[in-house]
Amino acid sequence: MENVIEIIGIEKYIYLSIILFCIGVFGILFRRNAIIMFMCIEIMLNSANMLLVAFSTYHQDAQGQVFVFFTMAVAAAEVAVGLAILVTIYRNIGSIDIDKLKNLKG
Amino acid sequence: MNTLIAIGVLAVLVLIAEIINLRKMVIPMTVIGLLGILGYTVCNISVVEAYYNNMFVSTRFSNAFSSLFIALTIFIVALSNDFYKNEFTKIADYVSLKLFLLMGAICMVSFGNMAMFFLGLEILSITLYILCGADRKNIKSNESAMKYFLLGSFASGIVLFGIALIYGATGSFDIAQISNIAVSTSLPVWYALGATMIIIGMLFKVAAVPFHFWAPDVYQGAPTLTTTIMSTLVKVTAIATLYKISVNLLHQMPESYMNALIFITIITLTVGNIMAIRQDNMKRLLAYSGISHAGFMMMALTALGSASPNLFYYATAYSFAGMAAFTVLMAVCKNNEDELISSFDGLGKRNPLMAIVLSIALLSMGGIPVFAGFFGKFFLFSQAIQNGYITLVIFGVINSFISIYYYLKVIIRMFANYEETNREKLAVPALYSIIGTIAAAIIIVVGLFPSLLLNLFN
Amino acid sequence: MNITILLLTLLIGALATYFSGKKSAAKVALSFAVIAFIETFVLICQHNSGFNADYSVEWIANPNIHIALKADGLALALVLLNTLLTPLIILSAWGKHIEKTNIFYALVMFMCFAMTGTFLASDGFLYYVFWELALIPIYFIALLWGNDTFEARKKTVFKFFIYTFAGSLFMLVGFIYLYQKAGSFMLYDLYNLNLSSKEQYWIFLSFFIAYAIKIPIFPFHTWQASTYEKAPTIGTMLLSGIMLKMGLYSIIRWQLPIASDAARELMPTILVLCIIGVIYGSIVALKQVNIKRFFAYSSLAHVGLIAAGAYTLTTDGLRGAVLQMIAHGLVIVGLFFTAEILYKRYNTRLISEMGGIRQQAPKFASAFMILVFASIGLPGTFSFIGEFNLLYGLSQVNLWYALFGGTTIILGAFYMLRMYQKTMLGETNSKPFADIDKTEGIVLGVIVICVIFLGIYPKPLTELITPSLVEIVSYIK
Amino acid sequence: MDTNVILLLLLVPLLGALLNICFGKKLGNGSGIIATLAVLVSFIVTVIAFFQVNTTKQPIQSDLFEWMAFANFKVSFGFLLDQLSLLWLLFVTGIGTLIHWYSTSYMKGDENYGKFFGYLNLFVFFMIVLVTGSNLLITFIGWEGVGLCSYLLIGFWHKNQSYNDAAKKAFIVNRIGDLGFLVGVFILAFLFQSVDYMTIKESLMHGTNHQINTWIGVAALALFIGAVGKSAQIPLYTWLPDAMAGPTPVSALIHAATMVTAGIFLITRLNFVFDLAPQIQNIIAIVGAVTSLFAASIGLVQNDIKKVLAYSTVSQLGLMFMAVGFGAYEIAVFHVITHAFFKACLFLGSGSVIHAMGGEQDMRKMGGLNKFMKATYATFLVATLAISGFPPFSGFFSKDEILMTAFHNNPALYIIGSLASIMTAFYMFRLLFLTFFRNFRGTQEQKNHLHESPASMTIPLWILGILSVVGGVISLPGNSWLNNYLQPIILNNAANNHHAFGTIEYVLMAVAVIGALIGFGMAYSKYIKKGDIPQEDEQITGFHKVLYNKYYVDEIYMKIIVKPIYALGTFFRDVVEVALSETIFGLGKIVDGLSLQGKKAQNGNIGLYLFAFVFGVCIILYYLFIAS
Repeated sequence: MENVIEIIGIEKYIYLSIILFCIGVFGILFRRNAIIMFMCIEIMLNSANMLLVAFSTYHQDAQGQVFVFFTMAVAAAEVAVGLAILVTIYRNIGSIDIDKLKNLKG
Repeated sequence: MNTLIAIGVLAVLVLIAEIINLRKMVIPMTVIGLLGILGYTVCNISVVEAYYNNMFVSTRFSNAFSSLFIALTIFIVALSNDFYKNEFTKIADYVSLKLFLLMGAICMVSFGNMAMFFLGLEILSITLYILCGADRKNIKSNESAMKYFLLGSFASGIVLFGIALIYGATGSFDIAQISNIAVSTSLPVWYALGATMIIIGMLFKVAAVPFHFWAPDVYQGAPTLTTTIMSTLVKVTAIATLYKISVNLLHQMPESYMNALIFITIITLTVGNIMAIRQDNMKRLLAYSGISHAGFMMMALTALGSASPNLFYYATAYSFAGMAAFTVLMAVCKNNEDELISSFDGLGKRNPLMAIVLSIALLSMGGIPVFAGFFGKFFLFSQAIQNGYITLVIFGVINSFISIYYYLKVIIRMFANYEETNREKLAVPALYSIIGTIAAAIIIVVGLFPSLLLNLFN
Repeated sequence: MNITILLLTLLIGALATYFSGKKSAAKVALSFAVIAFIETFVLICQHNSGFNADYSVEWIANPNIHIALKADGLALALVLLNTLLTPLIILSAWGKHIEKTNIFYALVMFMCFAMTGTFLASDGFLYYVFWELALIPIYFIALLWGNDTFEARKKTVFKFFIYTFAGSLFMLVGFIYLYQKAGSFMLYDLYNLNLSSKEQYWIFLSFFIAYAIKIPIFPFHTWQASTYEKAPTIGTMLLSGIMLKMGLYSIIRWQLPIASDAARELMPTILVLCIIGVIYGSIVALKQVNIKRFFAYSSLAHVGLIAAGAYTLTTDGLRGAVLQMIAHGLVIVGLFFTAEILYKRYNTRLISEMGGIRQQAPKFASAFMILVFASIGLPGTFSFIGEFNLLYGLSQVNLWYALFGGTTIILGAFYMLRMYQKTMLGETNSKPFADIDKTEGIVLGVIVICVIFLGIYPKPLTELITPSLVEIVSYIK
Repeated sequence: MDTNVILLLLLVPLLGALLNICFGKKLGNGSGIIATLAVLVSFIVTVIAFFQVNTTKQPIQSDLFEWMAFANFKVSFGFLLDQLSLLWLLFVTGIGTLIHWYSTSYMKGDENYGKFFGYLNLFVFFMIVLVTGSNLLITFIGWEGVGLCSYLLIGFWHKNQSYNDAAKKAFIVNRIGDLGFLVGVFILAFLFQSVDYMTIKESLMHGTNHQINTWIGVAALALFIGAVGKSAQIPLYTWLPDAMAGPTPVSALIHAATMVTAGIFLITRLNFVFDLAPQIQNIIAIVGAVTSLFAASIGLVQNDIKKVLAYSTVSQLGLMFMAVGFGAYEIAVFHVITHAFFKACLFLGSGSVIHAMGGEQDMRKMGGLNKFMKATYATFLVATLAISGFPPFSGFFSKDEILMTAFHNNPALYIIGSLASIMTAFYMFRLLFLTFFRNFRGTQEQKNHLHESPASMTIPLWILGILSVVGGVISLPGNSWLNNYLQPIILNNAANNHHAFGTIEYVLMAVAVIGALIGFGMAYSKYIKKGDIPQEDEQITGFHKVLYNKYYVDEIYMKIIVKPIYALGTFFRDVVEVALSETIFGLGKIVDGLSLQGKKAQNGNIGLYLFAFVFGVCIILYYLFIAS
């Protein structure tokens, strides 16, 4: 594992994570389908996970990896709730396009 | 820690009560349990201790805020009885969710480790997403849940990324260690980036401009009781956490960080107030006023380290005023589809008690002495001036009287002599009256004796 | 006697009035107000015999805030005005049908409490609290019991509240700044502060905004006339008779000794503003058609002169200001009461619809005339003592100020006599006008007697206030 | 004892006033008697005090209590009975008693009979305060108090709004002067740390420096403005002719004999101050002379009997001011006294005529009354002779002395004064002829009603008539009792005794008598011989019209002062007030507009919210990490 970090360099991991994170952000910004937006959020979370794992290795410290498990559990719970909300919305308006949700404004 | 465990146990007991069909017991049991826990926490307020490798650290700050959260939860749980009458079968779910939410909140102010912070944040957020969407068949509730969920998890992602960066820079999740390392060594730019992202995440939670757009929509759409939670408990939690994080992460940062925060504070104050002026929905109005109050509370960030009593005071004043206001809102609008301000017309005649409670709440929020809100503002202004932020205070003052404008508008409507409408008396469940009165009484008592709260920190 | 008893009497009076029910509210309020007046009288006697009634107890440890009351002659004089006028004001609506009487009178009593507190407080913070507290009852009184349609008065009262509230918040900022410097809000700690001239300048301005709006000084007066018009007469009396004195009193008590260098520096500007107010108010008053608006503008002119006197920083000017505050308080309450009496009989406030009353109601006409002449400072009335002191103070600064300020005695006579002629004189009015009844007689009688007695023998009051003023002037220097 | 004298003097009229005002209705005819007695008591007290002071040569002084206290000095509620104030008191209370008595008949039947006497007594009270005050501020109480009474009495018939206008005008114009008075007081108080006459006098006797002298000049000017207001001189004289709206006894008492002489009193009182300001004295003399000519010229053509007398009063006051301006205070005082006698007599006489005519005041409607009203005619004639300056009537002596002084000091003013005297003789005889001679020109109804007034009216007339004749004895040329009497009061007495009584004086006297004869002759030829009747209002043209309309002074004042103030009031009310209001509350509108725009921006679209979120993040990151 040391080798991997040494060979590639921690910066690269960070850049990759940032790129992934940005992909997530842009996805959320430009897609209007709720499922895809959820997935983009997952990408953001996972980019952070990757960063944690990378740093964990870099620092020779297990805490980072433990944290990732927390994150995954939380992400799962979050998505579960999110999907539940989505289902109720679909039941009510028959669509999962978030642009249709414009009742609350002003 | 005992507090947290006890709340967890209480939540499980609530679920068990559901299983053994003791639904009627749920609320009394929870209230009594929480009262006990509150007593315990207040008695042990001076206990400073760390648990589980500094995962959880109880300090005066965290204990004080925890007590406040518990007290607020007691009110909220007590209100649940009437609020969920139509869905009484699910009462245990709602109550236990609130208790979990409380746990999340306590974690957020008591964390010693980033993991705990993140967990607390997520527990709080996820339970809120559920509570927002609790009114499943109402499209507004759905929309509010969806908006909150999307923006909230987006913010969570940012926070998480920030945590990861900080971890990368310092090699630790322990907040004390991070703080020490930040002071002793010079850290790579990721550290600053990470700290910024965490703070942005928390600014989202407190609904600071420009991360505030969700707040009015979500407040409006969510069931009113959930809105109450959001505008009191969650807002206070978020601001306390923001403060705690800032204390630990920001003290070695260059001037520009403070400037940015001050700027955000000012626009939060101003935007919140200006937007509130033209609202005709009471919940939206309170949401926008909540935004500006967040701005006021952010003034505490000008005195990192010494502002905790003042912040706590303001938070208490604000949250009880919010509690009183929402209690009245629930009582008045319980049968209405919308929470239009016009439904308060003539409340002074229809139900004087509620009208007085709401007036006290709003006047306190507006900063009229002798209500607590005034002292809160005073302490924060005082702090800011002491630290030389006079511009900030001037903006605070200008915003104070802008805010009085829309609070008074509501008050006027209540006491207006709308003879032509001449509606019948408004019957209000006794519980609402009691809770509203207690909240109003707290506002006044705390206002007359500010030392009660300030001394908690000595 | 302990000074707190006075405040408690008023507070309890407010509560007792609220709980006394609709029938007896007025009586309860009146009796508490009279008790408060007697207590004030006792306090003044004690003060004269050398008893020091100052009171101080810690309220909040950190920040260092006290419940501190200072009952020196100056404060007691204003408290006396307050507790003398309050029963009269309550009496002025005796027997009138008022909705929710108990709440109404409770608010009146509460306002009296807050104003008394403002006059007595010697801790800046406590003072500010009372200052703001006084605003709330009058807001509700004007809003709920006022004249005209609700929509119309809502706008006006709203304007008034926001405006005055906005002003006073700046004062709060000033106080907080002072606190940071002094570590205390206590009056003398603030007096003894050494502030740089720049600091003083800003402190002075922050206080000035609050006071200029409250008093009001030209051009901050735009709330005044419409609020006076829309408020019920009791509210107008409270506002004009007592509440605006809070601003004037505060100039003397707080602003001048704390920021004396700035006061000296800014004196010409402010004096000019005040004197413009005198002339402007008088000229606008000439063209008013509504009698309450008319009195409002006359009040603007008078208080402009009072403020000018206070800002001369001379003992004579300050003494004149205090005396004239009391005189103006008495007279303007009397005048608004006459407006109310006219309204009660003729159901109008338009001057043009009155006239020809003198022959029908000689007692009323005489009392009204005495008030009119008191208002224009005829020697022998109390207003003259105040006005002379004021103008003499002004003349010590610069004769031109006294000359222009003195135009008030010409213009005042002009608009007042014009008003009196139009409302009271002329061919006997076809509408009958009943002369004043007993309670009206008492109210007008007390005011008239006070105005004349103090005009001939103002010594007790002068001696009461002068030591305090001398002390304040010593801090100004 | 001294205090008691003063209290008695003051309180009896005050008590009378209070009784009459409060219980006038119940007292009925008794109120007239009470009022008359009250003044009579004051008169008796005055006489007693007069003899006491005259023998002891010590003024009676008493400070009742401390009235006002200033940083450097105190003002006591003090009174001073010295030679000057006693002199004034004598004719105030003396003539006052007569006029009260006269009024009991004149006002009979008026619905506010009691109130009338109340006000009249109040006036006497304030007049006593004015002349006996031991300092400027007590004098000012009286000064304004008589103004108040004048207001009340001019507008006594308050149902007539034009009377009320006159009353209001009198008060306001007086107030302009009062401001001058106050400014003078301020300066004197500032210079001497006192407003007490005696103290100021003493400080001045100890010498002054140059700096003070300029300020004293300003003070003197300011006080003179006060006197101008009260004594109806140019430019503040316009109120006095209008003041004739009041009942005729009021005109006699207040607007002829007593109140209007307060200006002379004040200047005489402060002669030691005015002596230090020669320029101001010059101004006073010029103003007096011009006023005297100006008013006399207006008086030439007036047709209202009281208006003629009013302008005559203004003119006579002008002469007195001229004397004062020359520093000849005792001569001015002398003329004040003689003028009080004959002018009161004239007014009361005219009142008697008006009474007989049933309220008619236009001389064109009178004529031939000497047949009906013998007593009135006789006294009127005597008084006319006196005012016109025929020897040996009292007016001759006093007027002649003034003109003589003028001749010695400023010949130009002497000529003006003499012209005014000729005019006086003319219009007074015009008045006399038009009223009492030739045929009656009124309606038949009036003619039937004509009668001599009752004794309570004619006896005062007789008394005043006699006084008009013999009043001159108090200051006969060469051996003046008055000059000696006033010796202690007037500091700089030498100025007036400088001229010996010689040929020039006799020549001047002769000139004066000839002047009076010229006036008489012109009036005689025009109104008796030719039998002219003044034209109707519409037919008047040219300069005559200008005179008849009083040089349009009222109209000019209206145009340049009153109207602009009203216009300004309207402008302030409709424009400035609105603008101020809008400026301050315009801010509120801006905020409101912002709020509306903000509401539109919050459009409910999650995409927008997210975009704003990210945008905010970017800005913050840019500011923190890239910009710095």
